[in-house]
Amino acid sequence: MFTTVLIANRGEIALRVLRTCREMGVRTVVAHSTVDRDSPAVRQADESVQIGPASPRRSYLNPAAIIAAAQQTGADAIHPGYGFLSESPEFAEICQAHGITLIGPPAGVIARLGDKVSARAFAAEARLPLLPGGTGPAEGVSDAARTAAAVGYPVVLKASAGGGGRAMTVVHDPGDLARAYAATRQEATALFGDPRVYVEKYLDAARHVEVQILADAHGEVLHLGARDCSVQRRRQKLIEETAPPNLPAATVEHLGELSVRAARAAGYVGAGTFEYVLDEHGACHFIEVNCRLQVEHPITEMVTGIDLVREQLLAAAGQRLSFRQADITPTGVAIECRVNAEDPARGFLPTPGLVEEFVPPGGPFTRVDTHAAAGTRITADYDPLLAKISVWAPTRAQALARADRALGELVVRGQGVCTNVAFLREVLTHPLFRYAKHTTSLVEQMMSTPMH
Amino acid sequence: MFTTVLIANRGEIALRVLRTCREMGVRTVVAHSTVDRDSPAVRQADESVQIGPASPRRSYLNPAAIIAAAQQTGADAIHPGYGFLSESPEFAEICQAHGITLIGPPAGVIARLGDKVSARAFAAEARLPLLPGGTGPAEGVSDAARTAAAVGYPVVLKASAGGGGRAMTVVHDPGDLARAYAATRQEATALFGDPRVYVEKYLDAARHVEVQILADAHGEVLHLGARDCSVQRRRQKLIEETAPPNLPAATVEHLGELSVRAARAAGYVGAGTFEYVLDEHGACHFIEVNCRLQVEHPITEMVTGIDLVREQLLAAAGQRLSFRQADITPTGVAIECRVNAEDPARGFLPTPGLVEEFVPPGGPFTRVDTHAAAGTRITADYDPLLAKISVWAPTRAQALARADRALGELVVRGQGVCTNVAFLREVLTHPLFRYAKHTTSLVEQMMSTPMH
Amino acid sequence: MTPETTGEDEREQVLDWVVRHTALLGSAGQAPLRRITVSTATLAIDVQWSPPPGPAPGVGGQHDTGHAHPLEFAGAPPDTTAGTRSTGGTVLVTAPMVGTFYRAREPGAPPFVQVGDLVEAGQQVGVIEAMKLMNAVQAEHAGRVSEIVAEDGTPVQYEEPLLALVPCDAH
Amino acid sequence: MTPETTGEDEREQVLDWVVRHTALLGSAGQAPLRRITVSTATLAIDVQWSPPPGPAPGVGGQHDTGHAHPLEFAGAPPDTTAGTRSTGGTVLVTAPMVGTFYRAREPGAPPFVQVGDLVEAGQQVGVIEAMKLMNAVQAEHAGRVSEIVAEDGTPVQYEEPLLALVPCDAH
Repeated sequence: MFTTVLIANRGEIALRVLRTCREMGVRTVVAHSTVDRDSPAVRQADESVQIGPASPRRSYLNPAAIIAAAQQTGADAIHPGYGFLSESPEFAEICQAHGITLIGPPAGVIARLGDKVSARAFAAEARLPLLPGGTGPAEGVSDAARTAAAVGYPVVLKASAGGGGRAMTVVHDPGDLARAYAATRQEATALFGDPRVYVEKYLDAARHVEVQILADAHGEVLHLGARDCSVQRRRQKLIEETAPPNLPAATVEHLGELSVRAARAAGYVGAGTFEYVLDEHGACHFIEVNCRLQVEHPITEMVTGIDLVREQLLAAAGQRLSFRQADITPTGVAIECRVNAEDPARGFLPTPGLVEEFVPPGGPFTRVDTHAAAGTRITADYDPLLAKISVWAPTRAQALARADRALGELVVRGQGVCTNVAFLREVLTHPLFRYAKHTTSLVEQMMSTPMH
Repeated sequence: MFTTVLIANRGEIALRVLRTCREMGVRTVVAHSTVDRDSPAVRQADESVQIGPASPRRSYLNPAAIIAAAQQTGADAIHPGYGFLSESPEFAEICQAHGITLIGPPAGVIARLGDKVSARAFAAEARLPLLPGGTGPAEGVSDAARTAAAVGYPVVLKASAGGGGRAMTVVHDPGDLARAYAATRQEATALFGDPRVYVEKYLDAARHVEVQILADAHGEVLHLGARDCSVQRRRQKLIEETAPPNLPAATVEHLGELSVRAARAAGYVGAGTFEYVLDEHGACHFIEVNCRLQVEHPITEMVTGIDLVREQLLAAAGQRLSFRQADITPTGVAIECRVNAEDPARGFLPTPGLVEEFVPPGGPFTRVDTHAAAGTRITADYDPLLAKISVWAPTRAQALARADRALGELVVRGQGVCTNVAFLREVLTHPLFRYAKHTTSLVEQMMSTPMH
Repeated sequence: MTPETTGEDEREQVLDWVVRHTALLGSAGQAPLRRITVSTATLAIDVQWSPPPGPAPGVGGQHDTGHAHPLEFAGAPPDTTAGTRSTGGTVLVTAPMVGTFYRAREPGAPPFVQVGDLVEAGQQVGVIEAMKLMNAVQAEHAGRVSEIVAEDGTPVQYEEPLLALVPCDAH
Repeated sequence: MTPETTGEDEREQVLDWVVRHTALLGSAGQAPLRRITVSTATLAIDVQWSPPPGPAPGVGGQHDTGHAHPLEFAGAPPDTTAGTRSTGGTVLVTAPMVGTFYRAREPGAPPFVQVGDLVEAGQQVGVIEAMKLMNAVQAEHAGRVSEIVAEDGTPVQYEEPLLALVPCDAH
């Protein structure tokens, strides 16, 4: 096992990783920007290194700064959390070149699965069900138009190097394709320095279901069931749930097996997520692989009892998985609600400010992952995630009631700070959600009703 | 199911009960004293009634005030929490006379099992293993001396009406018996208005193990495994753990069966706890029944997935248990640490004061039950329990590490407020505790070593 | 299925009731209606009126529905020991216990005191019933009754104001 | 499936009800209706009227970018852009990045600057190595070196003080 792990992230996920490291007796170093110097992860770390200014490009996205910090503190491994450098094959290679273990899959696997076009090619090879679309990046607007016409509108244009729902444009009308193509290329260049864009069939009313997999460096791969992440705003998840409601266990099992087989074929190591969309007929289509810990991993932990960060560390250290597929029997229902500092009434605009009062929920089967406390300043430099409130219950009805109860307990007050708690509670009571008939368009449907 | 439940308690347990009521869609009324008027339970309740001044005798221990509050607010049931009126057969009868359901076993059962002498008689009838001792209250000091000589020293003198470790005196030397007898009678009269005292063999190095049972009103009784509560200071529990470490599963199963059989014989309804001591040879001896929810119930919830307050409400409403003994398979290890506002260095003296900063732990498999937050005033009127920090893990070693990690995260700061957190962490790392060789004398052993 | 049917019937009844009575509720509060919440299985209704214009209720962190606090009287420090609080020139006689407040010994009997009456320290000014027991409410100080605050036959909480006196020495 | 059907029927009933009664509810409150929320399985209805006009809670709020305050030195305004901070009469040259600080171009070579040296704005005063890359540290202001704060060959964090200058204009 590692002696010292450097955590190259911030917010709740830095704290999350730190917690497990501490429990495993592993020394922690937290690399942080100037604005995060008083964060709980920094305060609790065995050591901390200030690696740059608030701007992520000069701190959390700066490989040189992170490697220097790791070397200064004798860290033998780096945990990248999610976002930032967590899915950068270049960073994975740099770590390797410096003799530091990056906790995640090998650089080659990230390179292959992280790029959306090569992931599509890989998925085709691994016989994962794919959405109709181009076999590679569009070779120009007329190639894109040909593909779009072939698969049928609506289509989505996606940056090949993209992720996190950015540089993605849905096109319903052939007349809009040319403009959308140009805009997406421009955005892709600006965001990822890579103009490649590809065309894929777009599903209007889809469910987003993902499979959590776990693999060791000895070829053993297994899955921990699936999560439904259909409640999204601006293509970012708001509420996640496991097991996916109203989805036959056989479908979950089928997706699990597909994902495990593909992960084994890819030489995957560590924790990863295979994402799928399900159309209204229940047909599954692979969309992408996330080569990292997922924001919503706590709900999988709650139904399986498995600490995913612990398994990440063990796998990265070369240890064999200590359980088999047959040992994993997810129990009950877990739901995570992401509490953001944002204003749903103004298009979910982030609301930075100073948190003056913060009282998290507690009690039975309630888990809180947060870096917030009285005195926390929410800055515009980073994403507005304030807290993840996760609950477990034996049944979905009880889990929904529990999530609503927990959200009702949460107190976040401070000048300028606004949260989406009331909106989350609206989702929980929405009939489509209650009856598990919702798709990724739920939030839009809710926002477009004049009642709100 | 009930429409409205009145919660006749305070602190974390009022909040605990409120949480489940809310999740079940049951309206809540919190009865509170003047000093508790700004407590979280009062703030979160659907309604609240101020029933008296800080002094428990005029508020939480005052049946007339609680009944009046229930009638004013249309409550059809009262949850007494633990302590206060939770084990008063008189209060149970008063509730019944007023057509209000007291959430707990019937008055007759509380009367029979709550009195320690009649509980001993009942246990003998139910063939529970008993510690050697008198068959009834001592009829005078010479009767007490005869019993003591017969069972052999050390012995313990206990108030027949006692509980919570109060009015109990251990006597090691026959020469001390007369004085101890008089003192215990006096204390018993002062505390419980009942001078009866009985004599029982005392085990110096014992483990305290208790069985959680659950019974419906239709004769179905089952157990949810056992908890080890050997870490005590001044006969009050500090750390509880399930499953009991180093205890053969067969012993737990045996104690479970004994308890279920006895509870069925007694006509028990609701949640209850059968307490036992285990001597150094592993022999089990019944000591008492707690006819209420236990402070340490969260750890049983964590290993079984069963919400005990929910089951209490369902049982009190006459519903049948929805699972059988075979459905209950406790998984993993859960540990609860009681964080008190007290100073271990000064004999665990309570330290009232104002909490100015309060940051609870969070993250994986960590549960917090607390009424504390920034601004909470800890008064000398009530017990000094600030928070219960409970953790779960697949193995005991991981659970110990997790408990230590969670305690390390907790921040409680405020003028005058001192906590036992450092002491709890010392217990967690103590070799006797780590190797599960500890008995109820662990804290005394620790306090007598000069290291502290 | 029977429970289903019962549930539907009940829900319809509840809805009917709300509609029929909303107008009534609207005129019941002095402030305009702000919100009605109905939730069933088996029934909880929450009706809220707008807060009166003006400074919000003091004592930070008041809950939406948190009506249960005794009315705050400006400048009156909470006094947890006595059944009396003073506010400006008057002294409040407050409930010594939770229960139902009666102004007279029994229905039909004359009230213990009326506005304008002079009472002596220790004089009974009302009665509070809890668990069928009648508990005398006594004035702690002598004074002239200036207002009856709590209505006859209403539930009161501990320390809720019952009536106001102008102390004798203030004359 | 039967439960499905029941559910749909119920939803339709509830929707019907809302449509039929909204007008009635609308005229019940004095203030305009603001919101009706219905959620079922099995039924929760929430009707809200607008709050009475009055000063709304301040929404605008200030947008605080609050980034990157360097260590506060008495009286020094935070300067987030430069690797320079002033304290009293001296100015600190701080690390522009995390890495290893070297006072000379290579082992054995003379240091870029010594205490007492006069440096010009933009002059290299040291080097920071990160990932085998040597990054020049330059003085932002002209001045005389009054102290070498960071030792040669030691790891430094971002914005850690490296050396102190007395600015030229302070002479």
